[in-house]
Amino acid sequence: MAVLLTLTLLLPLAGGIINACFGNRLPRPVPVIIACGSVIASFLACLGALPGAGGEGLRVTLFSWMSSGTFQADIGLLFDPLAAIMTLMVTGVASLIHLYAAGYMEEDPDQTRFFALLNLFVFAMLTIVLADNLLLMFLGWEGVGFCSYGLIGFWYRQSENAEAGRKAFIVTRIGDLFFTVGLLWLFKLFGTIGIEAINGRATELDPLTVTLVALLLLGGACGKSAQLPLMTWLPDAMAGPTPVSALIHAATMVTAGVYLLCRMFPLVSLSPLALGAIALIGVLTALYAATCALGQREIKRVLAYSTMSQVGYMFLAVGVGSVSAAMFHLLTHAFFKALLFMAAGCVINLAGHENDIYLMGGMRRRSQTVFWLFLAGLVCLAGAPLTGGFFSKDMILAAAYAKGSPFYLTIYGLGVATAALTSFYSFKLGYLVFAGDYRGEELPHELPGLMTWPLVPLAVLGLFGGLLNLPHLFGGHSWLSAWLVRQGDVLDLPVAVEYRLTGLAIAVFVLGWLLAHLRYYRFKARESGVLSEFLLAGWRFDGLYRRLLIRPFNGFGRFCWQGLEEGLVNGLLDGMAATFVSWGQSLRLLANGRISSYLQGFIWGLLIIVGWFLLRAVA
Amino acid sequence: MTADIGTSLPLLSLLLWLPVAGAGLCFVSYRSAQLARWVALLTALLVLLLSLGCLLCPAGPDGWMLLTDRPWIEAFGIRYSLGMDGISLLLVILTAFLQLVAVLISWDQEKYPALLFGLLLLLEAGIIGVFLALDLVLFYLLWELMLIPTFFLIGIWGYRRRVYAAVKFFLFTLSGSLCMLLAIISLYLVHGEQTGSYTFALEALKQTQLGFGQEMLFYLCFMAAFAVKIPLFPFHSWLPDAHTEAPVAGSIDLAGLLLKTGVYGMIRFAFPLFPRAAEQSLPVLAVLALFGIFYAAWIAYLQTDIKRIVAYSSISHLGFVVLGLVAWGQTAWEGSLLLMVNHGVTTGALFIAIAFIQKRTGTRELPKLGGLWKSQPNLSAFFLLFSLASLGLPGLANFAGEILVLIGTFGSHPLWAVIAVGGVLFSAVYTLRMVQGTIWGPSCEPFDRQDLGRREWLVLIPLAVLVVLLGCYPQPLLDPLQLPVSLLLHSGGLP
Amino acid sequence: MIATVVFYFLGALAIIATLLAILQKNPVHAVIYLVNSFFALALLFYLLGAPLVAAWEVIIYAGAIMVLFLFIIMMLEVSPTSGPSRLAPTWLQWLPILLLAVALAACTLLLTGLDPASTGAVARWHATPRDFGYALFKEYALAIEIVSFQLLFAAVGAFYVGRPERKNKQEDGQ
Amino acid sequence: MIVPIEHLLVISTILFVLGLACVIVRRSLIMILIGAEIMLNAVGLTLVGAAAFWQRIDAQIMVIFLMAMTSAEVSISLAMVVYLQRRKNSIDVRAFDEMRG
Amino acid sequence: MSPAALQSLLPQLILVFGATLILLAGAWLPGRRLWLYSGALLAVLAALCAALLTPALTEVGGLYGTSLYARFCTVVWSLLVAATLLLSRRYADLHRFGGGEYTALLLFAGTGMSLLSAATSLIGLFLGLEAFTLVLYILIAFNRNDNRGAEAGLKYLVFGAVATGFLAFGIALIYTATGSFHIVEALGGLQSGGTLRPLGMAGWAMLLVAIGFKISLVPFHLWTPDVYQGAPAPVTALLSTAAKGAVLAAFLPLLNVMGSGAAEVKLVISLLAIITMLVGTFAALPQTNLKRMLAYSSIVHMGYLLISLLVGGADGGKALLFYLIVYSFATFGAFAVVTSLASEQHELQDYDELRGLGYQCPRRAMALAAFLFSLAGIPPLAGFFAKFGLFRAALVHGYTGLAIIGIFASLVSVYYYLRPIIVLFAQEEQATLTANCGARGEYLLLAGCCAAVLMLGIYPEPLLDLVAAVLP
Repeated sequence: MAVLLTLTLLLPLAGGIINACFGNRLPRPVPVIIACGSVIASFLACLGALPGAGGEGLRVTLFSWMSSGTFQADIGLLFDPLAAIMTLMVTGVASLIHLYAAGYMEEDPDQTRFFALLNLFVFAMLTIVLADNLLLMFLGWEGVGFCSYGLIGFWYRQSENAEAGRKAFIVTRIGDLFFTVGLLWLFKLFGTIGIEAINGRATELDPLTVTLVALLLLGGACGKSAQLPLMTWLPDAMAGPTPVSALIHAATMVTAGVYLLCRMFPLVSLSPLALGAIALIGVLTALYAATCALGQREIKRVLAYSTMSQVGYMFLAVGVGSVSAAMFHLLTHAFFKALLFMAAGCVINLAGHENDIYLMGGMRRRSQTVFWLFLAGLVCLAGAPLTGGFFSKDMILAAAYAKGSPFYLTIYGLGVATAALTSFYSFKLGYLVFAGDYRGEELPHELPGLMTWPLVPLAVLGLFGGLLNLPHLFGGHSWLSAWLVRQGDVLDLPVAVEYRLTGLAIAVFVLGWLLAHLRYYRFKARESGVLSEFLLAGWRFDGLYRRLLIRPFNGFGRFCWQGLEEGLVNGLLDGMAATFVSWGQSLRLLANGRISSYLQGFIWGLLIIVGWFLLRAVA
Repeated sequence: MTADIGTSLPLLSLLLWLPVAGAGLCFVSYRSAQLARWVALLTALLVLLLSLGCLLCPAGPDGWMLLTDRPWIEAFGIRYSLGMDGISLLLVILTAFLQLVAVLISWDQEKYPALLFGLLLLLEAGIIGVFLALDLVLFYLLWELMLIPTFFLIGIWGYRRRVYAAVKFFLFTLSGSLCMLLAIISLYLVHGEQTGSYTFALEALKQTQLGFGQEMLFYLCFMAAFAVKIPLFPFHSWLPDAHTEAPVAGSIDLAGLLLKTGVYGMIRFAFPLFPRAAEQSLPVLAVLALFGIFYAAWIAYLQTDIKRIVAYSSISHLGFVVLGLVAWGQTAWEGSLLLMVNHGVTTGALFIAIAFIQKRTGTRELPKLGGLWKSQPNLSAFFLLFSLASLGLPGLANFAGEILVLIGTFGSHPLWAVIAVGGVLFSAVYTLRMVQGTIWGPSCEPFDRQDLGRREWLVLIPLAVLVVLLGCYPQPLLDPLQLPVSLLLHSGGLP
Repeated sequence: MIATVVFYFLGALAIIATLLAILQKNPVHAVIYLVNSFFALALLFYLLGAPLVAAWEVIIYAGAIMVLFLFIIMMLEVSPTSGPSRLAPTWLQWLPILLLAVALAACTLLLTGLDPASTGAVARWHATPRDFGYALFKEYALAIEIVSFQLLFAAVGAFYVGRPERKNKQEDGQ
Repeated sequence: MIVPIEHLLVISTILFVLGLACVIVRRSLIMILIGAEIMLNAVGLTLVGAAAFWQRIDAQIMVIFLMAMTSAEVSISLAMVVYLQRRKNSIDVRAFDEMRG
Repeated sequence: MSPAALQSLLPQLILVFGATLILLAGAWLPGRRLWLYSGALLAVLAALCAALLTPALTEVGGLYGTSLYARFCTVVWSLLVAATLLLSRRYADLHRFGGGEYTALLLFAGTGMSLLSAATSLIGLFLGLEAFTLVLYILIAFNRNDNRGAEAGLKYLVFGAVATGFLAFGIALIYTATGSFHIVEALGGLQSGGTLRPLGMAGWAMLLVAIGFKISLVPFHLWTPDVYQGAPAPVTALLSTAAKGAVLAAFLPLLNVMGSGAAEVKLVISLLAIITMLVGTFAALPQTNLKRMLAYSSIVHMGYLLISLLVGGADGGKALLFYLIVYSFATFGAFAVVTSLASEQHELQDYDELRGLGYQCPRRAMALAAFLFSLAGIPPLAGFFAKFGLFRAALVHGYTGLAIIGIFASLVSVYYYLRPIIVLFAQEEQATLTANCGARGEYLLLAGCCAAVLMLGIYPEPLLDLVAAVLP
């Protein structure tokens, strides 16, 4: 069991390293086979290890990473239900995406780099998931950051792509600062960085400390999961290849923040204030992203904002105390959003590498398969009744409602509004892409088989993902909550209330759909206007940050460099040197070559000496 | 002190004198580049093997693995006194390794190769000696011995403004160390007056009773030398010029080794000799270190010469090292020392990669570089790896040291640690800018389209392996540090 | 008493003659004045009980050295019209140096005047040639030797420097 | 008793300083050398006075050495003058300021 | 003169009679090398005599001592003269020096120096000093094809004559005060009531001017660069080492025999030391001529040496002698390099002419660099321990301020020592270099100086012990 678990982690690493070091020397399909094979093998190993995850879970310590003084960090794995379900999802989705990528990247000359990074990403993500201490988790945390950086900028020859990668890395790293400080603080408080130990002893802390630590962790999570106010990197990250968007920026990495909060939930839950903050950030991000998604023109950016929005829901779930709801939504979202991205990749391919939804239309006629797959994803996203997305989102909203306080009711209200918006932009996307006639000029590209059939399992999972945690109302047994030992998350609301809530959810879905249908079924024209520009630019946060942060940063840097460094420090030194030399130059004038003036030096010297002696003698 | 364990094989003296002998051979064989090359390589290799051999020596209860103590200049009370504990050991191994790399990297040097190799070996002797010396004058002598070779390395084989840089380096470091010399002699006099025995031995001088003002004065004089070498803000202004203008071997030595001697001097000499003054100075040091971290990072962010970026990054990283020392705790000190070693490897590797880039493209200016991955994927990959290590990516070299420093610092001074964490972000900012402009983006046309040659692989692979290994499994380096660090921490009388 | 008067007279004479000497434009005139001064000095020496030194002063200084000077002046044909007048300093150039010299002399004299010994009198005293010769050749025999070698090598040097340039450097042997 | 030693010192100091002034101000090499002679003569006077003051012969002996030394010096000096005159065709010291700085 | 006195003066006698013989023989046999070599041999012989022979008398003729200290000085100056003779071989060939005269004059200069540092009487001091000064007038102007040599000779002559006047006047004043020429009595009698007598002050003032000229202290230093620049390089080598060293060595006992009155003089000397160190250092900064730079450097070094004079006693003496010897090795070596680079037309002095020489003549350039680094006091070269010993002595005896100024000066001085090194190595090669390939004797000397500078930098103990043993 332990070996299988270790293999789960190390297989992608091995694949990545082999591809990174030797990929270029191997014949063409071999790197791809290694990459896909290692991830699939990892998935299988995970399946094999799954029985060990129940109950107390499985622990493996590979070796001591570093120990110094009282500080001790091991390379140790913790395979408990939460980790297990996440591992399964990560390896599973990653396997499918790898296969898809094999088709997608078939002609790219640089595919070994791509697959090496992708494998490394899976390894890093699994490290986050399986780490038994915060430092190891941080290793994975930064590792996914780097892989994301490398993959966003994969097509490095356009500077914008590489810029986007850099932006992603740096913005998430701002969040990581909070994580780091949290880690340092936790070590100081507990003398250990073991996740279980910290969670177990969290109650020893006073409320203020807990709140602060939890907020620090929230900061870390915000960065990685693109939540307000660190969300600006995600839309730009769409510059990367589509499988990357599917895997990293939809299914796995962006949910790492949620996973972190779930991981540390025993600690975080001790602070109502922190929970409230999490919920608030979640819902605000959800709403913000949904509005932005309305205004986007590129298909992947729409999906990116929708991802942000959905991750906001997951935060909301954590904030209202329902880990299983968060994980539930995380899973279903992973399935349908991966599906959506990959289907979007197909669409883009079909449209001849055109990204703009206003230049698409009529795609249904180009490929029925893609249409149905995409539609499956869309209805999940929009929260169509009985789809996976419906159940998970509903569970979150219900949990928020159940909290009952005005604050949470407001949040609930915002959540519902977001749901309506979601439904609206989902169908807007669907209509613009698939309905009507083709508006672009590019010729369609061939779709390799590898790019369609891995989508099928995802579509199935997305549509029927609700079964994972089917509520009692629909005859389910809330299996996921039980597995996570979070029975408390299963709400015990009056049936009437539940019906009301479900009804409302269905109503907003239908409302959104209807509006979208009315407006976009027949394409009119590209929207323009202040509002849509505003939304397109993501509420102009980029500009704001540039003005508030980047410009002062540059300005201060320039001051340090040219003002302090060159001007003050070097200027002072060079000035001193110049002064010395100029003294020397003036002393040179004394040595003018004339004997008589040299002799005058004698006399002056003598006069001074005699005068001095005279003074001494008189005194 | 324990008895002279190293009598059977005078390992320490060999470590010190072998490079000197090699240097002499190189100078003598100045007509034959080939001979000088091989002499240098063999000497460097032998020194590395010897230093690794020291690993086998067990450490005594007082932390010393090897000691040598002989009278040298009795007229002044100077002894030839060398000692190796875990700290010295690590740094000596690092020196031997980097110097071997420096020799390899200079293999093709066509301009006066014999002189270059001789100077490299001489420099190695100086640096190793600094890490071993236990007599203050011997220490000072070796400390200054580093000057001349470095001066020539920069001045002869450097780039355009090499003369300016070399002179600036020389004057800066010399002015610091002359202050130290003054303090050394004064301390010796005070000790001699108190005890009647005039000696420069470190252990004896630690017992000197000093008035606080006096102690502070001496301490400041010592710190003048060390602060310049480290370099702490505002004594750093020699470093960017020296690093930028130096040839690659010189840059490796400067960044990888010379800067470390300053920190080593602090922990081996300045702190134990003047514990009370050191204690008083900690906040100031912390402020300087923290300021330096950000200041240098900020400047690095705006540079266009990639070598200059790395140079400023060194200042920033050394700020972390000093911060760890200031935190005054086991973990923090071990972290600092580890970071020193790791930074040596990483930065050395970066400089090498940059040299290779410059060899191919003929420029180090960001605006002229770009898209290197297209024609030089292997080189770019190495460059990327070293850059990532430099920005503190977990699992690579620098992170291990940085996190220990931060953990140690947070334990005693949370605020400092929190501020320092910001430095990690800054390092990402400027490093990624450098990577961005060099290997990504539209490609420039390199003059030499050849990717790595065999010798270049030979140099880069061990560095890359080390960078990963030190990040993933730094424990072998931490173990030997434990005892000496705790001894140093607790001997000073500080909490 | 007479001796005292003579002393002051001779002292004044020496000073005046010297002053005139250094102010002369024509070096020949200067040498003549200087010879005057040396004669006054020689008499002073005699007065102070050093007849032998007085004699040598006349013979060596006034006689040999000054004649040598004259000889060189003649040889180099430093004519009073071209050379010396061009070479003679103006009053303006004299002034600062004279001030300096006066200050220097004043300081030195003030200083020496503070010494308790300076009020001590120079008594009438006479060193016989016998005493002199005894001291010179007995006590200071070694010094005499040194001086003689010095004169030898000075002569060699003077010869080396002063000899005219040879056109044909045959001595460049080996 | 003739005079206090002080007065003798006055005369010799004045002579000495006159010689010095001559050396500094004059530009003719010959006059400079003459100035040096004046200085040495002043010393001679001091020494003879001191000999009389202490009633010892040593100082007088010293004067002899001084004279010998002077004559040696003068011989070399004048040879140099001739040599320089021949090289530069001038005995103006201002002509000899080729090296400076 | 008694046989005992002759025996006691044997080294000086060898030198002076050797000089005379060579002078006479040189007139008959105009062989240049022969006389240079035999002169060198004689000088070595004299040194050997001084080193090995225990003299029969403690004082000869009431003028010169025969203490270990005096003999040690004799050894050093004689060896330096021998080295100068060896060094001059090729140079003398190039410039057609009269071999006999040159050798004889140098040997006589050696005699003068050894007498000077052995003087126990002011007369002896005067005679010794004048003996070699007179000879140096000629030697400086010895190159008869060189206007600069003539100018240098003239300058040294005029200043020398004036300085002689000051020296004699000083001696006369001191004699007036104490009635004795013997150093111990004359200088010992200068104090009354714990302070220096005014007449003593006046005498010392004159002495200081004279000595200040000889060892070129500021403000009596202005002749130095001109003379160094104009003199033939081998002569400059002697001028900057032995000529100065002999004066300093004679100066040391003068201060030591003074009792409490020394304090007044020391105050003035410390003032001179300060301005010498500072002015010399700053004036050297903009120099672009190697010999002029070395001249200023020697001025600065004399400033340092004044500190050791101030310290006085055994400590100061040790520091002084050790420093002096180390300085002599380095300076002599530097001028030896200049000599070996000289061609028939001119010496390579300007930095511009030296550009890139490090690659044409690597050995000599490296040697020059070593000498300059040693002068700068950079370890592991001998100059470091010299300065170390000196500043240590200064600090031990409470001259902290002077030590700090000295350290500051040596810091700044690094800049001007580095300049020629940069020119030699770090700048682009010049297309047309006129450097000579040098002669074997020159290389031998350079190797010797280099070895000394290196060895003394690593293991100065033997010399330190020797110096300590030599001092009374």
